Amino acid sequence: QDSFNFITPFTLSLAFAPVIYADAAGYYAEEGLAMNLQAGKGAALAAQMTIARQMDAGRTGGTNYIVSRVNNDAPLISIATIAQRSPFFVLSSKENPVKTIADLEGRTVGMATLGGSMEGTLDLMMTGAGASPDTVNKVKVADSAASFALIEAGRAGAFLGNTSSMIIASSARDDVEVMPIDDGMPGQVYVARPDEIAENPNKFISFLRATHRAAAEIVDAEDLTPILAKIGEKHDVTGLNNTETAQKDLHTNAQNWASKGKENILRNVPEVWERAVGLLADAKLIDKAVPASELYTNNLLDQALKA
Amino acid sequence: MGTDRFIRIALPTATVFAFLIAWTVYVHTAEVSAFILPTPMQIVSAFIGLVSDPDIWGHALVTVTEAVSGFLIAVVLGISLGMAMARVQMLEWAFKPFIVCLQLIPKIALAPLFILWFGFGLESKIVIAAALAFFPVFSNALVAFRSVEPGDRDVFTMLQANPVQRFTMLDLPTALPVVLAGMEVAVVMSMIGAIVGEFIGGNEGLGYLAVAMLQELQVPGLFAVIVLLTLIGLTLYTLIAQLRGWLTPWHASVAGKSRDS
Amino acid sequence: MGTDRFIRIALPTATVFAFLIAWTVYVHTAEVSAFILPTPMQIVSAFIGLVSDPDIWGHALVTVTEAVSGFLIAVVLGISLGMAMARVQMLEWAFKPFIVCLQLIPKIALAPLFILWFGFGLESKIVIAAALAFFPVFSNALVAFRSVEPGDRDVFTMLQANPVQRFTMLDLPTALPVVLAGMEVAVVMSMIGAIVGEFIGGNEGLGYLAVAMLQELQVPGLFAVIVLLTLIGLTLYTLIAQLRGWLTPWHASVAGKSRDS
Amino acid sequence: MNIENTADIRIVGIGKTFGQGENAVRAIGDATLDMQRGDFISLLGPSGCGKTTLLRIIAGLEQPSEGEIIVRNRSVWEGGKRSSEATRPVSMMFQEARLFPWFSVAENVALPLRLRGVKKAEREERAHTLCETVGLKGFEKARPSALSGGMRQRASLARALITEPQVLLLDEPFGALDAMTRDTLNMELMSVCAKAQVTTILVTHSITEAAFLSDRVVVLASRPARITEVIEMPFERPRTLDLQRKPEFQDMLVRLRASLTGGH
Amino acid sequence: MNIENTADIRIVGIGKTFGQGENAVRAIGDATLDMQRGDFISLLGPSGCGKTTLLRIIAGLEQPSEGEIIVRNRSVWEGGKRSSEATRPVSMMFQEARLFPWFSVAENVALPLRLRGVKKAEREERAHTLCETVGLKGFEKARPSALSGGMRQRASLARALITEPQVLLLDEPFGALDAMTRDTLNMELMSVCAKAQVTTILVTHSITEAAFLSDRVVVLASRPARITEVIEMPFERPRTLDLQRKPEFQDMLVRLRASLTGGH
Ligand SMILES: Nc1ncnc2c1ncn2[C@@H]1O[C@H](COP(=O)(O)OP(=O)(O)OP(=O)(O)O)[C@@H](O)[C@H]1O
Ligand SMILES: Nc1ncnc2c1ncn2[C@@H]1O[C@H](COP(=O)(O)OP(=O)(O)OP(=O)(O)O)[C@@H](O)[C@H]1O
Ligand SMILES: [Mg+2]
Ligand SMILES: [Mg+2]
Repeated sequence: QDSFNFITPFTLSLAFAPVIYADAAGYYAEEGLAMNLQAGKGAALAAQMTIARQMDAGRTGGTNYIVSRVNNDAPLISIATIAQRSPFFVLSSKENPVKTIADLEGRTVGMATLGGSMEGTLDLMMTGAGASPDTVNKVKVADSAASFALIEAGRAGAFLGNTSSMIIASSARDDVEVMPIDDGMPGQVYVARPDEIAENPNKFISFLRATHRAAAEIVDAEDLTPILAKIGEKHDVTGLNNTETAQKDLHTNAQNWASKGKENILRNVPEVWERAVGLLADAKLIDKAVPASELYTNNLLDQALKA
Repeated sequence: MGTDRFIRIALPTATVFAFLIAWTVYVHTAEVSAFILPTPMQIVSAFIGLVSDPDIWGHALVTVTEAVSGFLIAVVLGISLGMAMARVQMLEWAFKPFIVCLQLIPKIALAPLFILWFGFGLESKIVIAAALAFFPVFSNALVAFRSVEPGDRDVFTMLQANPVQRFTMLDLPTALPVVLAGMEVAVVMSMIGAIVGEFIGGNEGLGYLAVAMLQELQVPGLFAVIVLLTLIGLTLYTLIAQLRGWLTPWHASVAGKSRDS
Repeated sequence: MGTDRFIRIALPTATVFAFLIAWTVYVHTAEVSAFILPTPMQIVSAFIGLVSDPDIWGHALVTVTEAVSGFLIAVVLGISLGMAMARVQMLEWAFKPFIVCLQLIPKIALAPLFILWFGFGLESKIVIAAALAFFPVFSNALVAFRSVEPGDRDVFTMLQANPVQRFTMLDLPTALPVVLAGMEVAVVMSMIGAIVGEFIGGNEGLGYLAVAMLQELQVPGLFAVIVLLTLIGLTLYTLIAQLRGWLTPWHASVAGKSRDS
Repeated sequence: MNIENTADIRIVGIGKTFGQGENAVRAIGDATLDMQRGDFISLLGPSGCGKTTLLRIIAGLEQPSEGEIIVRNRSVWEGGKRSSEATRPVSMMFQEARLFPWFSVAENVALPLRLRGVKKAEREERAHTLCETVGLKGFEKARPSALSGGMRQRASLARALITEPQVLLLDEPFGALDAMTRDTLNMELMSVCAKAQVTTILVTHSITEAAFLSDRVVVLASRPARITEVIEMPFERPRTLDLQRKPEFQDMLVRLRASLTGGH
Repeated sequence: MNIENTADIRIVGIGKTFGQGENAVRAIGDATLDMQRGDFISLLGPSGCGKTTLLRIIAGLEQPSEGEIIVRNRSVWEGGKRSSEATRPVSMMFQEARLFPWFSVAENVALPLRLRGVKKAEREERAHTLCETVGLKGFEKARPSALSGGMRQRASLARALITEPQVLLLDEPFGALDAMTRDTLNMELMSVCAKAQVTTILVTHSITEAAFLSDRVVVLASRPARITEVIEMPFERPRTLDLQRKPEFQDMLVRLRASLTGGH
């Protein structure tokens, strides 16, 4: 039996349901994997732990991965794209809503993961929409529904929250304006070391097979309650207590996973990657143009789904 | 003594109540969102819910273990290094800048290294707690051991005291009041260290729980966890403060001994 | 004096070099990934790149401003509250538990509150820096002001000294060595506070830069920022340590005055 | 300036007990004494009989368990609180030197002037003069830690004298001094006190010194703590060192010694 | 046990200068002196003449600028380092009491025994006996801060005596004591030293005390610091307090006083 170590970028939450559910439902065990799930703090930590061979694979942000791979030669490769588009939403108040990307003009915008790529892609989107990004004051805030209170207090004009934050905020209050963003980047990816993959590809194939099974099951499920119950049996996952929001949360996440079609669940969709690399290069966020196909592999997924 | 003890309990209780009332009034008048600052009442009911869940004690135990272990390591290391450097000037010159640098490095940046070396378990959090708690003890020990009066040293020299006797009967009693002040800071730091460590990784402990609560926007729950953390920290702190009375009863820093002047 | 000064510079330099060599050897032999722990050489070249970018100095200035302001607030508050509570036992009983609690509360959990009250600008970071730096100063001031010998107080009482004179000529000189030890811890804490504040919110400063670097796994760059942070912190620390020599030349804690025994 | 007929210092039924119950130590019992302006009295008594305690009570540093202290018509302890008004004219030299390490010797001596806001130049000049008087010339800039025991005591004496006080309380000021230095300083003290009509209380263990300097010698006893006798020194002023060799002085020493022994 | 013919303590050309250059203070100059086992000598000299410094050099607490100290055939300062072997038989009582606030009076007195690993019961018994000897009965459990100045000095003396040392260095042990207590303790000290053949150096400012207790009195002078005279006290032992009234004793006091004054 192979052991498989997987690290999530944050405390276990429903955004990471495919791995959590696959583990809870025993899918990994069925594949002969002894799964070890670790919760990290920060996408960077997840990547670092994978690079350091402490973990076999980890989940991290797509844009950050591309930048770190191209600019800093991080020895990683994307083995799957779990969130096909950005998992972030622009949250603002109904009184002063952000309905289009251009509405961001002149606002103080909070975001959890401040840094070149996140800011860069936002700038890119705004320029694309004909708005001036220089007028936006981007500040770091916690990615938590609590940050909405900063909007309420007038300290911020909008903030970028992940799916859970969005669900929790909009179910807690009725004055939350939500706008999904599609920055053209692959949202969240699973990364692993190429040399580890070469050494023992079967392990990764088994991992992807089980994960895909879980993800597809969630995407297809009419009623998410049994899935949530299963998860809760094995793991301490935030957001499970409130079944109503938990269902919404999981459902919204699942929509993202399948947003490029059910057949593309977990797949690194070539067109998306192509476009993303192009955008990043245009914005000078990556210093050299590389063929997008070098950044990911769908081999493992193909093999996993073939068998 | 009777009234003294009464006042010692009554006064802080009164202050806390005054504070809670001011807080409640502030939340209502300033209309602060409950997502940022709940009222004390909301926190109290969340707290009751929290402590009636038996799971919580497992988390609390983890955090206490981390903090206490880190604290003890910090105290032992801080006192011995402080003592050594107080004795040998060269050691201070050689290593103090180094120690200061280590303190300055943001621990979060080194998180991967901690995990690499110590894993996701308690060890890495104990290390962070010890690292944070070390400096106040060390810094105070250094100045305190230096403050032993040369005339007192001479007495022990003449009495042919061995190093251990010198340490236990002269250096330590002289240094204790100030070292204890450092330990009071350190015990707080070790709690913070444990919590920071739990923020960084792992899925146990009250720090982890706090993050989890925040993500779910259970803000009263978050504050309830903070209250629990604070109570634990205050208990540890009180223990150290008690030590002051037991270990240095002769010193003016012992509560109730000082004179208004 | 000449050789003394030479040794004071040479010794830490030697230690640092020994450390850097050990580090390099470790990275190579243990094959630690450069994405977790770069070699000193990689960091040096990243550092050179960093400091040749003029933008960096703006960030550095922001961090220094935050840390220094926070530190100064902490020192003033810490000394005055420590002094007040050393004098009036009641004040200590009423407010010390309170102060300890405030210290124990994880600042990160209160981040939204800080931003709500003080905004995304410098203010919220100064507050955090001051909050972290306050406790070591306060705790040491409390014990140090208590340590003034009653006999010395009597001299000033007989001389009809007014409170200000008593403070500047008796309490402060007596307390200074220990208060300075607290200030040494505090200056480090205020740097950490500023950085934590920058992690929490805003878009300026070296702490912000560190996070941004980490996001993209520019690990040597991250360490270069940390080196810069550490150098700044060390400079501030050295200033305080210098103060010791200027303000308390009579005290044994002044470097070079202690005797090996 | 005080031309009233009342006493300068009145010690009325002073008693002091340290501690409580079993551990109680009776340090002073029922001490009563009046002093006129310019009076010089000495306290003689066995070690631990409460001399320091009495001085501290007069200075307002220790609260008496019973009785009252009145300095120039003002009560030192008013309703259990020290009156800093009453003790303003009082200068006290403590049994330990109590010099401050952060001041040089001259700065220590000049401290009382500094606290009164005297200009730097003036206080330095007066401190230097006084240092010379007490034999510390050349040590003005030294740190107190570089002084010998006797030198510290002299610095402390200089500090007590620099304000030209109207009431002077001296707790064994010459204990650590050799006979020669002691004689010199005795003469110095006597002339200072006579010139400015200083009301002085001196604690000493030297019977000779007590007899030589005082108008009256108060003999104390311990267990029970009390004043056993107040003896007039009927020697004319101004006195010179020759007095000490006169038979009537020697007789007085014998008388004092007897009183001390009896009271023990 | 040391039956060799050499001296017990040899002070050979000891000199000590504090500080450098302009600020240099010459504390001791070229002091030479031999003491046989059981010798009792006193150091007399003006305040600040270097008595304490000499004692500290003998005890190995201060490094001499020149010269050598040999205690029982061992050099106290070997190659600039204190030899703790040489100073093992030496007990020193300091000019300040140096009691430790974290110990009770009895614990302070018993400290030397505790450091030597003597059992608790035994050291408590001996401490209590000694406390009684020095007149501190009833204060065994008190904190040092509750003692008067003279009581502290006596506690410090008791601490110096408790180990029954072979060499005793006493720095003004009776400075803060009244005449009566002083006489009692003088007698006590003399009998202790005689009984156990203790080699003793006593610093005192009392000429009477020096003459009464010593075999020889060493008169020191300052500026320049040096030994001016070593005077034999030709009084038979055992001595009683009556000796002090004898004419030859009084003559000796005059002689000593003259020597002191001349040396000044
Ligand atoms: N703070 C205190 N607490 C308890 N007892 C005290 C305190 N101060 C003094 N005493 C006791 O009071 C008594 C008198 O002390 P005091 O210092 O007045 O004596 P003294 O006459 O000055 O003696 P000496 O000549 O030795 O200085 C002593 O028995 C002493 O133990
Ligand atoms: N640590 C020191 N640094 C500088 N000078 C010192 C130091 N210790 C003593 N001295 C000087 O050495 C001289 C002798 O001092 P010492 O203490 O030996 O005198 P002493 O004879 O014991 O005087 P006393 O009878 O007053 O105690 C003094 O002039 C003093 O100023
Ligand atoms: Mg006294
Ligand atoms: Mg001396």
